[in-house]
Amino acid sequence: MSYKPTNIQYSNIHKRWKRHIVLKEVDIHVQGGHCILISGKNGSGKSTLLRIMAGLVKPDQGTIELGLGTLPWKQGVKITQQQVMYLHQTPYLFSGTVEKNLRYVQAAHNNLPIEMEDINKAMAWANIRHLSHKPVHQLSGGERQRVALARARLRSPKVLLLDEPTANLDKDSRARVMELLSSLRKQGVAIVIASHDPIHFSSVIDQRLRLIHARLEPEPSQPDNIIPLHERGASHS
Amino acid sequence: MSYKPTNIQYSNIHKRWKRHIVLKEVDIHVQGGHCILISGKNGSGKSTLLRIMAGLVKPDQGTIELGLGTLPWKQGVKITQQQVMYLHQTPYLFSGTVEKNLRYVQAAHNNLPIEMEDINKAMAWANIRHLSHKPVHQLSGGERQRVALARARLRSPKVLLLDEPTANLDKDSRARVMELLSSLRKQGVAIVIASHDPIHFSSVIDQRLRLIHARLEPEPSQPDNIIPLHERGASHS
Amino acid sequence: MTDSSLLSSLLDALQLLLLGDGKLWSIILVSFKVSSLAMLVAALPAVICGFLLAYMRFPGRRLLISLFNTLLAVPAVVVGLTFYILLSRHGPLGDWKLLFTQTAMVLGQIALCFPIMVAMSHAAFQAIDLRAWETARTIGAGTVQAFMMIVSEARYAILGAFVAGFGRIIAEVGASMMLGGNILHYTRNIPTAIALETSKGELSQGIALGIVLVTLSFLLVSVLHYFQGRGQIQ
Amino acid sequence: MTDSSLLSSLLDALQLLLLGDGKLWSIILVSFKVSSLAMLVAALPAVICGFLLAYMRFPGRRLLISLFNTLLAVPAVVVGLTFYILLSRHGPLGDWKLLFTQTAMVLGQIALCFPIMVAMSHAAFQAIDLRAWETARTIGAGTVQAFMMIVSEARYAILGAFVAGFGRIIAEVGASMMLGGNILHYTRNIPTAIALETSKGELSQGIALGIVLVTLSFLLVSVLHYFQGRGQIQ
Amino acid sequence: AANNPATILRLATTTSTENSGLLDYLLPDFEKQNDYKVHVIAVGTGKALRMGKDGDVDVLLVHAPKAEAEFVAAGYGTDRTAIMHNDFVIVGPSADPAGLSKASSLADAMQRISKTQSRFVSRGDNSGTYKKESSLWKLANVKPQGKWYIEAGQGMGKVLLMASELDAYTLTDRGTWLAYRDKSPLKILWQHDPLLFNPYSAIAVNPERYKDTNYKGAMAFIHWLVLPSTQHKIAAFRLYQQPLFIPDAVQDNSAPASVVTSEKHS
Ligand SMILES: Nc1ncnc2c1ncn2[C@@H]1O[C@H](COP(=O)(O)OP(=O)(O)OP(=O)(O)O)[C@@H](O)[C@H]1O
Ligand SMILES: Nc1ncnc2c1ncn2[C@@H]1O[C@H](COP(=O)(O)OP(=O)(O)OP(=O)(O)O)[C@@H](O)[C@H]1O
Ligand SMILES: [Mg+2]
Ligand SMILES: [Mg+2]
Repeated sequence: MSYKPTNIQYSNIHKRWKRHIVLKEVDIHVQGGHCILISGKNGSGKSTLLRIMAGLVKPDQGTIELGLGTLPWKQGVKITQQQVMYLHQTPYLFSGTVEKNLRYVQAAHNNLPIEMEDINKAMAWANIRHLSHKPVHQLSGGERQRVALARARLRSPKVLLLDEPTANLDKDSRARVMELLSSLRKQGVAIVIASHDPIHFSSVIDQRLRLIHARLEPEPSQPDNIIPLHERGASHS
Repeated sequence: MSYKPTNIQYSNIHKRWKRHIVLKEVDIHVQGGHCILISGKNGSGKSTLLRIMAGLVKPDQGTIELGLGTLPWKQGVKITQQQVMYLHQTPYLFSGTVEKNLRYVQAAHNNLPIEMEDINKAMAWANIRHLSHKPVHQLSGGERQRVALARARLRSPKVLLLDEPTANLDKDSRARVMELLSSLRKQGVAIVIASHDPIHFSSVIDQRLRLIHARLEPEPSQPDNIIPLHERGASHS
Repeated sequence: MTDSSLLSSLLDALQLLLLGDGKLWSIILVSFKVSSLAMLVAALPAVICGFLLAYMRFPGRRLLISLFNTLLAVPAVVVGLTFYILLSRHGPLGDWKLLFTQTAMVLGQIALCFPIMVAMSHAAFQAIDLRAWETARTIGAGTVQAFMMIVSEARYAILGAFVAGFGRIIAEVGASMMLGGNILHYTRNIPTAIALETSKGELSQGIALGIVLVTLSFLLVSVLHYFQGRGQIQ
Repeated sequence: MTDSSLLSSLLDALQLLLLGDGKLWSIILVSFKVSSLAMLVAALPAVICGFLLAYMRFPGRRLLISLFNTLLAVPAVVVGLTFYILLSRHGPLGDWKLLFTQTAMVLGQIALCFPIMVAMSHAAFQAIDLRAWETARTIGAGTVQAFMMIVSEARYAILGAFVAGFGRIIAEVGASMMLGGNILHYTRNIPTAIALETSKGELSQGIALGIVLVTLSFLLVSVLHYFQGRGQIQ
Repeated sequence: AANNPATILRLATTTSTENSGLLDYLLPDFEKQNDYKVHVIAVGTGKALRMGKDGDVDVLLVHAPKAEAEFVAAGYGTDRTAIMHNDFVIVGPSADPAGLSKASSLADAMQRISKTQSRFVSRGDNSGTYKKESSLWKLANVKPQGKWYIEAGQGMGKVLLMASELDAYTLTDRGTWLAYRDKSPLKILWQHDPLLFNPYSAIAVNPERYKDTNYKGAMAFIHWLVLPSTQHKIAAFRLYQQPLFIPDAVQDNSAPASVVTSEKHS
């Protein structure tokens, strides 16, 4: 659906909560087909950054550059937020059944409700088909997470911001998330992930960044050798 | 504080939600100084089992054996739940500051409020001292988790049930959780952990169980060799 | 009522109910027609106001919230008086000739149920997680759709607000009396009829009408509750 | 009121307020004394009822909830009538000799504010996450402590319930009139005084008293809101 | 009982005596002289009689001769004593569409209203005024019904307000009319008719039915009401510079024998 590849430059983002400076001069370049992983300690500002990019939090300062040149934040975010989807660290599900939650989703490309067929496909993919008529407050932690992921898949936005998407997921589900991410990446979606488990995402990451002292810096080189081992270790179950 | 070592046998637990059988003939033996890890797929019943043990959910069937012989569930759980603490998969914090949340905790050994000094110690331990006057709704995901852990440490119950305690935590905090677990284990606390990341807990686990098809079974042998490697890989950051 | 014991009052009341008569039904009809109209007009704006008070930040927001809460405590008769002065022949809106019509009653009742519904729906929205709104927006809902989704999340408490608003006006006598004039077959509703019977010393008739009102309200509330859901924490 | 224009009514009202007099203050005192007493008695039991309706499972629970919601719609005058028949000399409680006393007014007002507070605090508790209760128990809180913690979580909506309950009784005229008898210096409160002035045609005095009531209520509500918190979703 | 706190005497009366200010004017003397505290409960006549019947009050001051007689005959009250009277008047729009000014009698006046279908606001309750109105319709042989006949079911004051708003006729007691006169475009169209007399009586609640009723106080009150000094005071009471009540229990002729008023029969 996207004719021009997505290309957004967020520049010079500053954010502080009262006296506590969380983000300082943060630049981040989001491209279609490109997957960024942001790591950082608890409270380093990962969620804040993603929420700012999604237009849910207003930064104290910052600009957005699209094809059209640099825009002031307010104006830029109005354009981008239509195509940006943020997945909460603890997902929120609307009261009612799983299916009802998915029926709420509007297709990103035309903002129209999504067909039942696609909903069923997404449920099958997230392995929640058997839960479709279950009220969400009865779901387990991982099941909730999977509903949220199905929602993201259905919406298929141009920019996908994922906040700890694999917490609470079992190995199978994690593998499914990896599949989703690589297929979305191939389709030209720009992806940004915040996670404490960077290791889970090794196969899809194009760029690793780290929030440290309120600044976003490139991750020091990653010892690649351990990944296959861990993956092997994890796959036994 | 505990003169006799904790020793509780939960037997023959059955639980179903409507037609869906979640737990069948589950036995679990909880001992002071012993740490059990329960793994299993999403929706396999880990949280349900811990919540049953904590007295938050009523099983359809089940008995509790203490020093006194076998008790019917209702009676047994009344005795045990005083000393059992369950940490929710997504922790609930009471509105107000971090400190207020910790001041709510009653010491397990005498059910009296805890001294400010201990609260400060616990905050220092969980590295949330700087957040003590922050309203909890402003905390990051990992910060919330750490408050919940500080609460568990303060309460220091005889049985501690942890549901995904390391999700959302950064490496430092995970290490601190391991410290806590091993020190509690040494003090004779019985610990049960439900987690999708068994690997994080390798150093403290005495017994590995797995929920599969509603039954609790011993975990097939764990390939030990990968653990030190992963730990090494993780420690670089 | 031949003697004043409670039992005989109640028996009389029941008898009146069972026999019924055209007058009674006209009174019931006026009551429910006027109050339903007022609810129809006031409900949506009230919910929207409650929503804005919960989700928007603007100077004077807290003051407005206090104000709406205060307006709960305005006696119906004062609302009646105020509209009376407005609508009276010499009043600023005297030309509309609305006094002693059902329209005037509807106006008064709107003024009565609006604040309680704003205050209660504000409290309802206030209890909803901010992530609900964020999630709604993030999955592509427009402002209106997202609003509807939040309303649906808060539906239990919002229906409670409607019940309270309806309860306030279906039972109020001060404004209806002042603005409607308690004219038989036209502006006499159940509460003003009760007031009349009481002033006549016909306590049993008053109680009978009260029972009619409560019974019909109960049916209405039960229907609402059917939509409201289980009312138990989850 | 020498002529009926709105402006002159309001000026008259203001003048009366500023001059004030002993009678006015006695009326205000009766109002707030009686309603505060009723609130003091009813508030805690109502919150406990709301809590039990939200947290306990027992047969008839949903029916009870509907019932309390219905009782919101019982006209004050019907409550007045019912208590009148009970307390009247002929009635079952006639020996207590409570009719036309402040105690009778308090009883009537308790009956009026109790259901709305139950219904609203039930809705308040219903919106609180079940994990709140579980967490409270798990960190060692006893039943009472845990209850207090949940109340504190729901305090915004519960204070809203108190405001609504208070609003209902401070402004009601039907029950106070029936049960108190509108005796000057003893059972005449603001609403019955307004009714009296209105029946005398002293509309400006009625409005003046209305303004007094609303002003005092506003002060009270503002104080409550200070404790209630920001009233914005988080 | 001079040192004890004053005993409470419960007086149920019609709104007209309370609203006109007569009781505020009279009662302090009684309370001073007799060491009673009077609790005035002002309601409609129907309700006042009901309270007497139930024994919830000690003494009544009401104006509904027929109902009073029944009340006493049924044994609910004793010592019914005529105290005073005032009178009713018919008010209506100054244009007088029904032509009451041309009426030959009260019955004719009532017939004119119904014939011309001129709006008439009725109390429509059990008040003394309503009972009087009903008897007038009966007198005129008219069954009032139709769009022009508005049954308000409210107190006198509200009915006057309604009649003013709607340019309608209505029957009112003079006291309430005086209070509303200034804000009403209506004027008196029929008055000083003996048929429109409105007698007030005091009745003690029967102590044989209710032992603990304050019969002593009730009798003290009734006796005090008929004292020449009290009757003089009643005659001297003015509302808007007009006398309102004519004492009925005075035997001497030092009190004004009839109402002196500037308003002439129209
Ligand atoms: N609304 C707010 N008001 C005040 N402070 C806030 C607010 N939201 C977040 N913070 C603070 O900002 C800091 C960054 O929070 P953020 O949620 O972005 O961290 P994070 O990197 O996502 O952490 P985690 O790994 O624990 O999820 C934290 O210290 C947090 O307490
Ligand atoms: N209250 C409930 N009513 C009905 N079904 C429920 C309820 N609570 C849980 N379940 C179902 O029971 C199953 C087990 O849930 P549980 O939360 O115990 O899983 P879990 O092993 O903790 O999963 P996860 O790893 O995702 O946290 C799930 O399929 C869930 O949907
Ligand atoms: Mg975060
Ligand atoms: Mg779980």
